[in-house]
Amino acid sequence: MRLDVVLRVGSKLILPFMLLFALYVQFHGEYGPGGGFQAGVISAGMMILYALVFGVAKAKLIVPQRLVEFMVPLGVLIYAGTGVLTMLLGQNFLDYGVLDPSPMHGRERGIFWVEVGVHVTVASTMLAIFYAFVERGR
Amino acid sequence: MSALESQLPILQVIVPLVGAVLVALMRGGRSAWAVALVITWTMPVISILLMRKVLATGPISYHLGGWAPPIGIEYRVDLLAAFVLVLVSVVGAALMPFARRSVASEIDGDKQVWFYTMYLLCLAGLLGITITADAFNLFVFLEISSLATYVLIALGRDRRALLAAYQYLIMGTIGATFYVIGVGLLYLVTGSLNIYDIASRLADPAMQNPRPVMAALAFIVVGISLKLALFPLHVWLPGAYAHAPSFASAFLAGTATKVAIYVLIRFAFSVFGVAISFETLPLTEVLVVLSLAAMFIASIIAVFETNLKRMLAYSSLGQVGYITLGIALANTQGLTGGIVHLLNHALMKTALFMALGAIAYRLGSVKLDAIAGIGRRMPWTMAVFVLGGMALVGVPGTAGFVSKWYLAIGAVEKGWWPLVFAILISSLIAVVYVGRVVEVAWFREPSPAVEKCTDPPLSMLIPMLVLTAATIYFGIDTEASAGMALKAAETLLGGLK
Amino acid sequence: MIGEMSPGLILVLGAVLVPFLKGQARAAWMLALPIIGLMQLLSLPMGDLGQTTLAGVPLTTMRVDGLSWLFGFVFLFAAFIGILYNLYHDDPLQHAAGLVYAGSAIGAVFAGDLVTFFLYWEGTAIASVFLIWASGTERAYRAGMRYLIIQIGSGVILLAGILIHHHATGSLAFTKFGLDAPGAMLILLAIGIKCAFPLLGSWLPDAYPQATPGGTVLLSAFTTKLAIYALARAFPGTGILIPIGLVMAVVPLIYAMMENDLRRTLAYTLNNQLGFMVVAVGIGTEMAISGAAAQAFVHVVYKSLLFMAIGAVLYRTGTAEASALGGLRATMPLTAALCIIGGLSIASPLLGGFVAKSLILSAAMKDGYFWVWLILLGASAGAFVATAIKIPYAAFFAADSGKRPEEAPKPMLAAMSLAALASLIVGLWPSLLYGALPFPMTYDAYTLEHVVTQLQLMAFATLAMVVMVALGLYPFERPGQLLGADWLYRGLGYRLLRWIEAAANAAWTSIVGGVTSASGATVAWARSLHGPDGLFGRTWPTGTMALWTTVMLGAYLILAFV
Amino acid sequence: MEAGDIHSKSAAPIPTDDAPRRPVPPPSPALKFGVGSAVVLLAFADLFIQKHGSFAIEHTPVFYGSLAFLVAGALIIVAEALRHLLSRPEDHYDR
Repeated sequence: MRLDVVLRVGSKLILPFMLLFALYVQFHGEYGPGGGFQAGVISAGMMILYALVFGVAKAKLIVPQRLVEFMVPLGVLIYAGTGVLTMLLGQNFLDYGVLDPSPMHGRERGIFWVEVGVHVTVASTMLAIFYAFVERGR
Repeated sequence: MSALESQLPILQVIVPLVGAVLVALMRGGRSAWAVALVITWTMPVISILLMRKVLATGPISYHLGGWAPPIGIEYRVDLLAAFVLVLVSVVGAALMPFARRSVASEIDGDKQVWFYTMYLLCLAGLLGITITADAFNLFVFLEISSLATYVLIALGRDRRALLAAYQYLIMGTIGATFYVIGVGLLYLVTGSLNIYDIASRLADPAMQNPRPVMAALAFIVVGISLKLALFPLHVWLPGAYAHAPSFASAFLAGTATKVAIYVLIRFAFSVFGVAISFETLPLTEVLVVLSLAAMFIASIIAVFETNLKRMLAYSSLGQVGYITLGIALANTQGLTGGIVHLLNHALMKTALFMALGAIAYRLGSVKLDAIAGIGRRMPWTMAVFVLGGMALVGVPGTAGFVSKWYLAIGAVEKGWWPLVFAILISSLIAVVYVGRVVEVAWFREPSPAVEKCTDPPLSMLIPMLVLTAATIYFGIDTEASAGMALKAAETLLGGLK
Repeated sequence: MIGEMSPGLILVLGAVLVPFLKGQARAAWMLALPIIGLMQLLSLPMGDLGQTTLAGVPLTTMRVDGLSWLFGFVFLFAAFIGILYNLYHDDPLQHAAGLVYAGSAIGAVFAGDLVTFFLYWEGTAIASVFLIWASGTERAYRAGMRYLIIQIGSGVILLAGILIHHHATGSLAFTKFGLDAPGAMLILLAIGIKCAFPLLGSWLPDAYPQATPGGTVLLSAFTTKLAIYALARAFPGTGILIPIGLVMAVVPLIYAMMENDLRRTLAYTLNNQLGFMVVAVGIGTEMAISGAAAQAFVHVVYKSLLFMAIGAVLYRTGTAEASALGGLRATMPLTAALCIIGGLSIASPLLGGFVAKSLILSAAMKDGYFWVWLILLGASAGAFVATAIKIPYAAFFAADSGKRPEEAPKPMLAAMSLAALASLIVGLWPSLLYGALPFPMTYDAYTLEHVVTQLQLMAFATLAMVVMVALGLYPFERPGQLLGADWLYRGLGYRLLRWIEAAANAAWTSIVGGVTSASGATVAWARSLHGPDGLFGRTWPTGTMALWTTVMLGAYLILAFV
Repeated sequence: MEAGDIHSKSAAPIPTDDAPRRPVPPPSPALKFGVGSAVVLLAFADLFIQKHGSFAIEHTPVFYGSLAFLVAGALIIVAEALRHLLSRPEDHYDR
């Protein structure tokens, strides 16, 4: 694997922009095509590309198996926690209107957190699947 | 408090869902078990509170996210739903003390956390199916519970469990797909996903074109029949139950098929209504034939089965036949029999599977030949088995008798005498397969392996005894079970004729 | 005393404690239960008690009237001596089963509605089978399974009859039905099975001899007499019962004389005595019903006594076969004496049977049933030979077997003495019994005419026996199994009815085979379809399952659109 | 057990007939005397008793005794005869 300089350099250039694009899709979700799911896939794609080019061992230094396993439930917890928060504030489950004095901003805020939860779970799940397949041969 | 009270419907689903997440964050089997125990034990509290509220003030409606139906997702608890919620949550909670040792002995240490996570997810799914009034949301919960179930089955050490889980996955997916196709057709015709909204639109005399509706009904009935393992769509079930870990078998036998039956009742009576379900499509005739086939064929298979878990699984198929028979009769008494048998069968079958789990825990095998003489070494466990078996047979004084009594009355009301005899004769087949086990367990000389067995620890024994006691209790005091089922049946039949 | 609780329920609930007690405490507790039950019975007023409702249907769980009181009383007595007798061995399961069995029978007698009756009826079936299984032998297990299937089958038929009756009339009251009532035929059939009607009763000689010695004592007391009670309650005066009863009174006698196993001999004579009661119920006059009740009362007492005596012999020698017994009087004199009293009780003045059976004969005579009277008279002479002479003769006299067993254990002797005493008391003061009958009467059993004719009957029957023994014609006891109901087919025309027998055998084979996994043709067929490798039993490939799903969907769509 | 094999068994010679018998001792003289005198006494008494029965046959002298003798004798003979037809080995049904 000494002749893959192009690959290494190219991917090193692309990786930050992938993450940036993921964040763009994430925050753009309320207005246009996009949202937590797509963003999660893209950010997971970034990690997978890194692992393919630089090896799983290095990838696991950045995102260890343990962290992946932690993030899967964490995302769900963020999602559900938002719902529970609205309940604690006296409204029905996932009724975001209460999260801000202005109901519209409240909804925006609620959807944002829900999307964050989706992002975390989707990204970590994809990564977990990838790790699982890669580990199989060992 | 009242604010919390109004949130009960969503708590019923969200607590196990969040609980599953919390369990997944745990590091060891023991702490995972402890969290799961706390979570599952709040379930009956919530469901019983819901039940009381329904009894006091009528059906409860909860709007998710504050969006009113038919646009938003509605959770709706009526008497039948509350009945099934109590059933699922009580069985789920009663099993937990049993779980710790049983799971620890059958599942590798690092997988136990995932096992409990999946268990709570499955529980959340089943409760969600029961409580939601949104046909698509129901599909989502169906998938949540099904996916969790596949994992629960496959997590055991038994290699055959993988094949069984895989088969179940294929069949379950076909079933869910059929269901969602049916829901899609309904949406096409009515433009709504809320099942009560669909029902009222279907009841509109202006509904001129019933063809897609009939197709929708056919897809949904077949899809759900797969899930509830109605003959001849049952073949995935025995393998899945037999090779799953004991705890999973006990839980699934008590709840999974029951919730599927609930969905069938819900769609047949609440959504399509008696007129479409039973007159335009002759659901009665079809279900009677299939139920009878299940009652006899599955029961006779149970007679020849030598793996006791498989035997109980086949017996479950036969018992499902009784329930669908009650649905097919579509009169108050018959439907009451079907609904009350949901509860009764869940109690007795869970206890029976737990007894087998205890035997597997001590002996490591549930083969008929292996348990010779075990009645003398594990008297309490086998007493549970015998009493549960008697309830399966429908011996008077046990809950099984009450169900069969109502079914028989329902058949008589229709004037279908041969059905009464069919019910009675198939009960006799149950005598044979239960008697076989009793004979081997009590009247044979124990083998050296059996000699070393003793009754399991109290944490495993007490849940069994509690459920068995409930089986006997509901055989004597029928007010809480049959009385409730009767009211539910009257509502179902009276509401949307 | 304890509200309006059925005395039967006291025994059933009391049985729960039995496995937890040991030794003396257990013995005391078990003996106390029937006594508590008796006190409860004495404290209860006559009438309908324990009213409750099940799913809106009123039930009467406790009905005390003349008929149920008498049966309840004698059942409590039988339970007491049965328990006392059973103390010889230490088997909590069997003790508990015996208590539940007796309690269920007592509860059934006091049931005022069909549902309660049915519950207890099934209770007797299920509890009693443990008394058979308690022997622990393979034969006992198989006989018990057959017994259980037939008994549960009877319950199933009863339930079907009850459902039909309830549906047609809306009533669940357990009163006189008559044959025209809806469902009555099924109810009669169910009772007939338990009552060992001809062709329906082969379970009785099949199962009773397989039980433990004490188990047989309990079995002989309750199931069949409960059936007689039910007949007297539901079908008094039903003419068809008279010929049925006559066949029962005659045919089993021949079997009893042929039979080698003494407990089975007793089972046959039990069947014969049931015939008398069935005839009496069929006649149905006040006197006849009273006669049936009195006969049942006395019969419980002396048949228990005989079963206890033979049970003691079995317990001490390990066999109850006439061909292996004889000459035991040398070392078991008390048992021999008590056995003779039991045998004589069937007819002799001063003992129970004398005062009871004459009621039935008088009832038949009073209504002018000449042939019925004559046949019953002949049958009672035959019963005397088969019971009072054959049983003690074969066990304690006859050809000396050389066996010198110990005298029976003390609890057994005590139980037997109690039964003998009861027979004597009834024989000496018949007014005690007559006063308690459903239709109390003053009947003078001790007329010179009655005493002399009855003694004549006994003496001449004995004479016939002596002559036969002297001539070498008495059937020498030999081991062997007698063919049961299928005998009739042979007797009526072997060749003509050969196929009926084959069919009956095939059916029997399939039932027995299903239970004991013998490989009958039917079972093989079922196994080929349902066994682990059969069409239904094996695991189908996933594709086949999916195909079936499609087939089902297609079927639904066709049904919906066609 | 196959359905038909009962026939083949009944056609075969009945094995129980070959079972050894133990000789039954003849009735003792005391028994003979006791039963004999009781019979004579009761038959004699019969002639002096007022009978109340409603059937004419009852009034025949020594009716009860003769009936009992005939029935008991016939019973024993019939039983012995039928035993040859019906007896099977102990485990007949359990095969």
